[in-house]
Amino acid sequence: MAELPETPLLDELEKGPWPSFVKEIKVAARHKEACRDLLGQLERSYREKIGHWKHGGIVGVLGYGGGVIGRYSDLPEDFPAISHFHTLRVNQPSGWFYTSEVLRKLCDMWEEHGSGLTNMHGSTGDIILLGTSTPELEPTFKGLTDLGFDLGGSGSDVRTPSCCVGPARCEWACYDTLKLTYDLTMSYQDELHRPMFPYKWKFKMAGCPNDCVASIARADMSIIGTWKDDIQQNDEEVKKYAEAGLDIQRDVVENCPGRCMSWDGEKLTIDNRFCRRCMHCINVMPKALAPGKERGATILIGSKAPIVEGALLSSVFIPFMNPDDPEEVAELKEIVEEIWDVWSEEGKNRERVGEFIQRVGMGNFLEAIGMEPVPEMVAHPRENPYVFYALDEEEEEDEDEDE
Amino acid sequence: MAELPETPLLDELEKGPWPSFVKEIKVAARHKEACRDLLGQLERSYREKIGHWKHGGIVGVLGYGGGVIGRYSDLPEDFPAISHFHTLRVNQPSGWFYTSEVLRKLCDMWEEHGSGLTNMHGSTGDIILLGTSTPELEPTFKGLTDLGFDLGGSGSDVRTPSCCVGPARCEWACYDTLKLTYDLTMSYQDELHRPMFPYKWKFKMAGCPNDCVASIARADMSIIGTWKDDIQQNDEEVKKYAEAGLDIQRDVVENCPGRCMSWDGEKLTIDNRFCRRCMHCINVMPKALAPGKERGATILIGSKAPIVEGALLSSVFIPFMNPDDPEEVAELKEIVEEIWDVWSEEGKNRERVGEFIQRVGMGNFLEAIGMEPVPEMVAHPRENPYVFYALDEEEEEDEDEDE
Amino acid sequence: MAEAAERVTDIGPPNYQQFLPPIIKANYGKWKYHEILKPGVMMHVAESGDRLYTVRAAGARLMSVWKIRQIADLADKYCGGHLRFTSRHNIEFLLTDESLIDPLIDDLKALGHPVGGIGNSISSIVHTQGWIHCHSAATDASGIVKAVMDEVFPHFANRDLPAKLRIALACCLNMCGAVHCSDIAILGVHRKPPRTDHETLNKLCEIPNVVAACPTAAIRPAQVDGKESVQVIEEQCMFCANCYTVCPAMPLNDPENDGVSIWVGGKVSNARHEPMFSKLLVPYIPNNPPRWPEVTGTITKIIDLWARNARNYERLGEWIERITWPKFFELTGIPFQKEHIDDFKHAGLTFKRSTHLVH
Amino acid sequence: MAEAAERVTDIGPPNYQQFLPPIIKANYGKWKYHEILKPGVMMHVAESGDRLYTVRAAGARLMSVWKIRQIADLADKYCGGHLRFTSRHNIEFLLTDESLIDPLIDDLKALGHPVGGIGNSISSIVHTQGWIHCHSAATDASGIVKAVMDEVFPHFANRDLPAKLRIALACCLNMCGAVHCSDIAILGVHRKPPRTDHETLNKLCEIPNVVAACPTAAIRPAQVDGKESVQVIEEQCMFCANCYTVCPAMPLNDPENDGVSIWVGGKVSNARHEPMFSKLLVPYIPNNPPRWPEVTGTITKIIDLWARNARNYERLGEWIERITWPKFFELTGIPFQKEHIDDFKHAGLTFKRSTHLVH
Ligand code: SRM
Ligand code: SRM
Ligand code: SRM
Ligand code: SRM
Ligand code: SF4
Ligand code: SF4
Ligand code: SF4
Ligand code: SF4
Ligand code: SF4
Ligand code: SF4
Ligand code: SF4
Ligand code: SF4
Repeated sequence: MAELPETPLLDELEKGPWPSFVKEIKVAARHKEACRDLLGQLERSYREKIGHWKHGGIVGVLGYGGGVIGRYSDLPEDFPAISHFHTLRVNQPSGWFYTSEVLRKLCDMWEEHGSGLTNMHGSTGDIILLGTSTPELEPTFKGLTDLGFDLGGSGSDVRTPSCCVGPARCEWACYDTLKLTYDLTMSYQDELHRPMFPYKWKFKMAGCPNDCVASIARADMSIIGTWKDDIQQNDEEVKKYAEAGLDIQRDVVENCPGRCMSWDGEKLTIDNRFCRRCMHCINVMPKALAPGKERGATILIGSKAPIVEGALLSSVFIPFMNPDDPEEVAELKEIVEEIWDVWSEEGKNRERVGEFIQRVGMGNFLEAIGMEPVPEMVAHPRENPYVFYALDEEEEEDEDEDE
Repeated sequence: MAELPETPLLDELEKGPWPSFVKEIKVAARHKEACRDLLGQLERSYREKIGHWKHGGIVGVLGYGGGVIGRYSDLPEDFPAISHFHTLRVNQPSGWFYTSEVLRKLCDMWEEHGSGLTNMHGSTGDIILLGTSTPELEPTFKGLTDLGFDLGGSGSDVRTPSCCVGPARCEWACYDTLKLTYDLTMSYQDELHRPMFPYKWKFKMAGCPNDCVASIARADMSIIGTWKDDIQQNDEEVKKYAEAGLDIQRDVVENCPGRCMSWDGEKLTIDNRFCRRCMHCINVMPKALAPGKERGATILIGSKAPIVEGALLSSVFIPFMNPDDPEEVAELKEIVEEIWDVWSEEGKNRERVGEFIQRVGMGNFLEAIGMEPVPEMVAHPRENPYVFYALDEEEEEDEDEDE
Repeated sequence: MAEAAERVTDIGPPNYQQFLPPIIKANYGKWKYHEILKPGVMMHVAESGDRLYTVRAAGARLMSVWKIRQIADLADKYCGGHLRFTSRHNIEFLLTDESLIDPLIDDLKALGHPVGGIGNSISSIVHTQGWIHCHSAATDASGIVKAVMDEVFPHFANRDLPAKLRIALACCLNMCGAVHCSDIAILGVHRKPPRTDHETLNKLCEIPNVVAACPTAAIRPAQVDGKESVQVIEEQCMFCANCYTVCPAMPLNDPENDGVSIWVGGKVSNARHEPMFSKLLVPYIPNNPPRWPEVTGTITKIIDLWARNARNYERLGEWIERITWPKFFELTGIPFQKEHIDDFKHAGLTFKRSTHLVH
Repeated sequence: MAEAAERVTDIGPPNYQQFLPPIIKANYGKWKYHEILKPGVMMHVAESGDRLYTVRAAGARLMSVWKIRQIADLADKYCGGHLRFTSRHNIEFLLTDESLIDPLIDDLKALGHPVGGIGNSISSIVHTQGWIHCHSAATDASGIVKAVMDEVFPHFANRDLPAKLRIALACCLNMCGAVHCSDIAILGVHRKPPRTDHETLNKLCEIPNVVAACPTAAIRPAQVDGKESVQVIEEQCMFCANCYTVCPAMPLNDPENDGVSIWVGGKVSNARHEPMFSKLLVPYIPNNPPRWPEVTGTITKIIDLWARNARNYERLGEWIERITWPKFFELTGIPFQKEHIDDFKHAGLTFKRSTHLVH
């Protein structure tokens, strides 16, 4: 195989304790022409301080509208092996669990059909197969399905759902995040593979309010575990923490956002009526405290990155439901599908659901999907007096008068 | 004099412990035809659940553009004595201090020229002389100036400044609110009497962050006393409060927004570096704690009621200055006049300065009036990445390149 | 024009200094601390050791000159003719002789001006003109104020609350009472779009100004019956009445649909919590003069709940923030409706963007 | 079409259950508590008494299949072939035999994948494609990430911080790294308006879509040299690149003016404080590959300040909120500029609307 290109700038990034992506590309470059050209083009970007990829381009696999990101070098003469260099987004298994066996098979398949470079994982959660040519797309897809894998989302469709490790390894999981993720993914295969919405739709499942999958910041629907009853408390263990040097007053009590704890040096008292399920005290004393027994999740809606109307965080949509109960999940799906209908009907092109709700108003949105407003949806009621008093109310009054 | 009209509904409001405005009108109605008609029309409003005044009407005194609110009954046939019923806004003395002597003279004057009804005071702070006819406006004005009084503002002008009682009776006053109020009022007589702005401009002066004149909620410029150095602390008196039963930990320390206090049962420690000058601890223990000695004020800008763009609170404009220093006041006036120039030039009709700043951007506003941005102006820096990078910066770079 | 030359103008208000009592002149800026001696009475102690006693009496705000003269008489009798009014329209007598406090209180009571409002109590209600003087009013001002103050009077006359409680009233969305930052605000509201008088509109008003006045762009220029006028897209109107303010031909007043809304949880002081806007609690209560019992009932219910449950120094809004709004709605039993959810400019920022919920 | 019928589609991902290690299957949903044993190593104890040891190794994210095979080998050697990746792209080995922890750590180190990132430490940087694969990038991703992680590595390898610290990077305003809620965010920015290619625009793009894409309405349809195209009002452009996303004929990339901005104080978890957006700290640092020293320098400075001054469990944003932003600017010595003051939609709400200042 040919020599690697000279990369004095990139070589600097082989130094230091953190794993080096340059080393990874170099290893691959020993086997793959494309990776050699990638290295060359990247060095050029480092020298010129500018990227060298052309804008998009629609490529894909038969019958799918998403899952492949088309990419072309803007220096195809200099770097012909990456004149196309498309990535495939492959739907990861819930919780990113693998066996060495399945990983090796994936590797073999990708060495055969693509660059041999991956992202484990992309920031939505997919396995990213980084770079192949247009003719290799279908064979890669075939290779994937042979291994039991399928593509993830891209474009205006359901994006690959992802979740925290949840009950698989975490004592705080308030519902089965892996199961719900798998269930939603399987239920919405069509919506995942065939863009049909005004814009993308992301689901992210976190088992408790620590939100280890950052769902509240980057999911159109964020499903975050929580509980209804009292925190489970083991006073003996609390004492042990105190004896071991934890300053319970300063580090726990004074950090409680509900201001509902007190500590007299002997006994920790939680006024659970005002506990906000923030997790802090539990995080600090995992042996002494645990979420209650009546567990479930809060469903939130609408977060996204800033383009176009500014970033949004998800906000409370259903204060409490139990995702481990199949009936409640069925109801949730009905609501989701109702939202998709309304949003697809009335949403503007490239308008995420969070932006859509703000444009039409939460009250109107709820009416359109047939749900009732509850105070949990707001941080506080409106501060401005610009109320669109509901007309039907007045009609009722008028009717009363007519009678 | 004629009988009082029948007012069965209003009569209900003569009952109960709180002073009754109906009684006041009835007393006046024994002397004044207009008050009798006012009583009659008000009873009618109570019966019909609707006001009976026509929309505005421009009346005033010679050479003044404000200070009189024109008002006409929409039932002039039924209530001829209030077919005109204009009010005069009379500029109160700073701090609403009076002698019985001056009040009696005002009363005599107003009994002669008007309804004999007043508001002590209007919600901007003026003495409101409630109701007279058009021909009586000039004589009333003459009566007022003979007593050393003058009209207050109305329309798009400087409105009557007002202030808390400040150093006259309050140990917490961090500057002389009465003096500054008088000074500004006298300096801006022309702006007060002759509307020349896009909209109204209100000044309100509070001696400390307790803001007893609600300046932060309803003044285009809010001048609120504060201090720079450490809280003055008397440990003996702190102990006495504790001994007298005050729960210093719960009621003081845990309410400190700077989280900068601690109490070990004996000694209160304040980490003044992080004190936010909120006043709470001082309010609770006035004998033990007091604002520091290096006193002055924070200047805030832009509050207003909700019409049209939503209500605003004033926000920090000058973090600290000393209004007791004539030179600093002179500088402040220069800045105020600069603001008026820019706002008068660029402001839209009926756009308060707070709305104006939001429309053009705080950064641009500061540039226009020649002030530097400081971090105290914001609760936090921007959260969105939509930065209008300054072009001159880039030009500088370009220049560098040219050299 | 000779007359105009003689005319005295722009003299400004009288200098306040001439009205200050001697004890204040002597101790101006030199006060050391204060103590509340009993309801409505406080003592300020100066560095000099001087003691100033303030007796605060309920203000009527709407007062006749005949009443003012009686008050002036009391000032002469008890404190050398010196008095002041407060920023909430109460009357303060400034005494140096402690023994005169009780006689003054008795005289004030006899005059119908009971004392109170100092410390952790309810002070009088900042308010506006209502049907007494304004064309814009969706409700009366003085009448509701009187009805509410009669009802909550014990909390004025005593210091039995966790913190101060400030009530304000404005009779329309112009909010002259600056009710937007009050513990409890009563706000007059319209609920029907303007009735445009196409006959006179073009004569009375500048059409472009009228169009520009509408925050929701509900007003469009239109020809009606051959006259230049405007048209209101009714679904887009949220009844702010700004069009009426700039144009008399667009009144919104409507006896059946006007009424009041109730707002809670605002504050102005910087003590502990930063200043806060009031938030919508009850979207609409019909006008029910002369005593608006539904309004007074709602307000006393809120105050009772707060007084029973809040911690020391916790203003109404601070208490609600601690226990959370859902809990507060649950405690009050007031139904949460579509109207409570903001849908104006910053709506999204008022949504609950966390899982900090009480269940 | 026969071929299409054979084709397997819509099978979804493999069911995760087949990949779970036996100890997890046995104790699924029955974990009792966990303990951090040392940097990068934690133990989860199940109700059954079973103990699961997790060793977390630094993820490269961009990995070749040759590396993945080596990692698979380690999984075979130490934990029955079971492993997982984390939501921040680290690699977790799931052991049942405590004695194998140290040998695994040694092997990982030798492979160039040191362990750490558990507890109050810095974990790896969530990031995006940069010059490796995206057309939109204003900076590289992997390169800065590598440079920063090398620099802050001791805080990955140890648990020496007051709380967790999360860094994220996105190479353009699309923010694929969801950097908007990170303790520290590195964001690629453009600073020049799009250069419109009037020749091709009308062929490549729908003009109404392009016009609609601009949040500040800076784009207008225009005829240029006889071609249908668009015109950008440059003063109104704030370089968001949304026009470029919808239209390839409007690139913004510019080697001299692209660079990165630094944002601080965001968080995602609900622990203590509600989730927060990150806020602008440094508006612009020029791209300085290969190691972006100004970026790493600024970040280590912030981390040092925070580590020295924050209280236990106080995330960066919580600490800044307590000491206030002016104090934070003072401590960092970073100049406060016009750019820091919000002037987008909700700007007014970010102004300091109280006198809660430290002087
Ligand atoms: C690959 C990935 C970055 C990475 O390196 O990990 C990525 C890459 C791109 N994103 Fe993204 N986004 C990726 C996760 C995200 C996330 C994070 C997440 O999903 O949790 C976000 C923020 C959350 C959100 O959805 O708001 C994100 C917000 C965007 C946006 C802005 C969307 C918005 O509504 O504000 C765009 C612009 C667009 O959609 O046109 C975008 C567009 C793009 C495009 C397709 C560029 C474009 O304009 O067409 C990028 C293709 C790069 C390439 O050449 O491969 N990407 N993008 C991530 C997907 C990997 C995966 O499937 O696992
Ligand atoms: C008399 C008074 C109410 C009272 O009973 O105390 C009052 C009465 C009126 N106000 Fe006011 N405002 C009064 C204090 C206020 C305040 C409070 C303050 O100044 O502290 C505010 C809120 C603060 C503010 O300025 O934002 C206030 C905000 C308004 C507004 C809304 C302005 C805005 O920018 O949002 C209007 C509408 C307008 O200006 O067109 C308005 C308009 C009016 C008009 C002139 C009605 C109109 O639309 O033309 C009212 C005349 C009533 C009458 O017939 O007498 N009034 N007005 C107050 C003045 C008395 C005085 O001089 O002492
Ligand atoms: C007389 C007056 C100033 C004036 O120039 O007229 C005044 C006078 C005092 N105020 Fe005030 N405040 C006065 C209106 C206000 C206002 C404005 C308002 O109500 O519209 C506020 C802001 C209210 C708000 O936040 O919504 C106000 C917030 C305070 C506070 C902060 C209370 C809090 O915890 O939020 C204090 C401190 C305290 O009470 O401990 C205070 C304290 C005081 C002290 C103790 C100051 C002193 O040392 O003399 C005075 C007697 C207190 C009392 O009434 O309990 N004053 N005070 C005003 C009396 C109005 C009335 O008749 O009731
Ligand atoms: C493995 C992982 C979940 C997964 O499915 O992959 C995970 C696992 C755990 N998290 Fe997490 N968190 C993981 C990403 C997150 C994220 C998401 C992110 O970083 O993008 C967050 C939100 C971060 C934020 O707020 O910006 C997150 C916020 C937390 C918190 C809250 C920390 C706080 O005080 O704000 C805790 C509680 C704690 O650490 O005491 C927690 C606690 C935990 C515990 C102790 C839960 C348990 O009992 O097993 C786990 C080990 C903690 C550790 O790493 O210190 N985890 N954790 C993720 C590891 C990522 C990594 O490689 O570093
Ligand atoms: S989100 Fe909660 S349940 Fe999920 S891994 Fe994190 S701490 Fe555990
Ligand atoms: S979970 Fe949070 S809110 Fe609830 S008691 Fe613990 S610290 Fe307080
Ligand atoms: S604002 Fe401050 S100085 Fe003025 S009266 Fe109130 S407490 Fe005293
Ligand atoms: S004034 Fe306020 S912030 Fe300062 S120490 Fe006292 S309570 Fe804390
Ligand atoms: S609030 Fe409205 S109705 Fe009341 S006085 Fe002010 S402008 Fe008139
Ligand atoms: S009342 Fe307000 S919203 Fe309705 S038309 Fe008039 S200005 Fe527009
Ligand atoms: S952040 Fe921007 S440049 Fe980076 S991968 Fe996403 S779209 Fe591309
Ligand atoms: S970069 Fe953004 S602001 Fe500038 S023209 Fe394009 S879309 Fe408009």
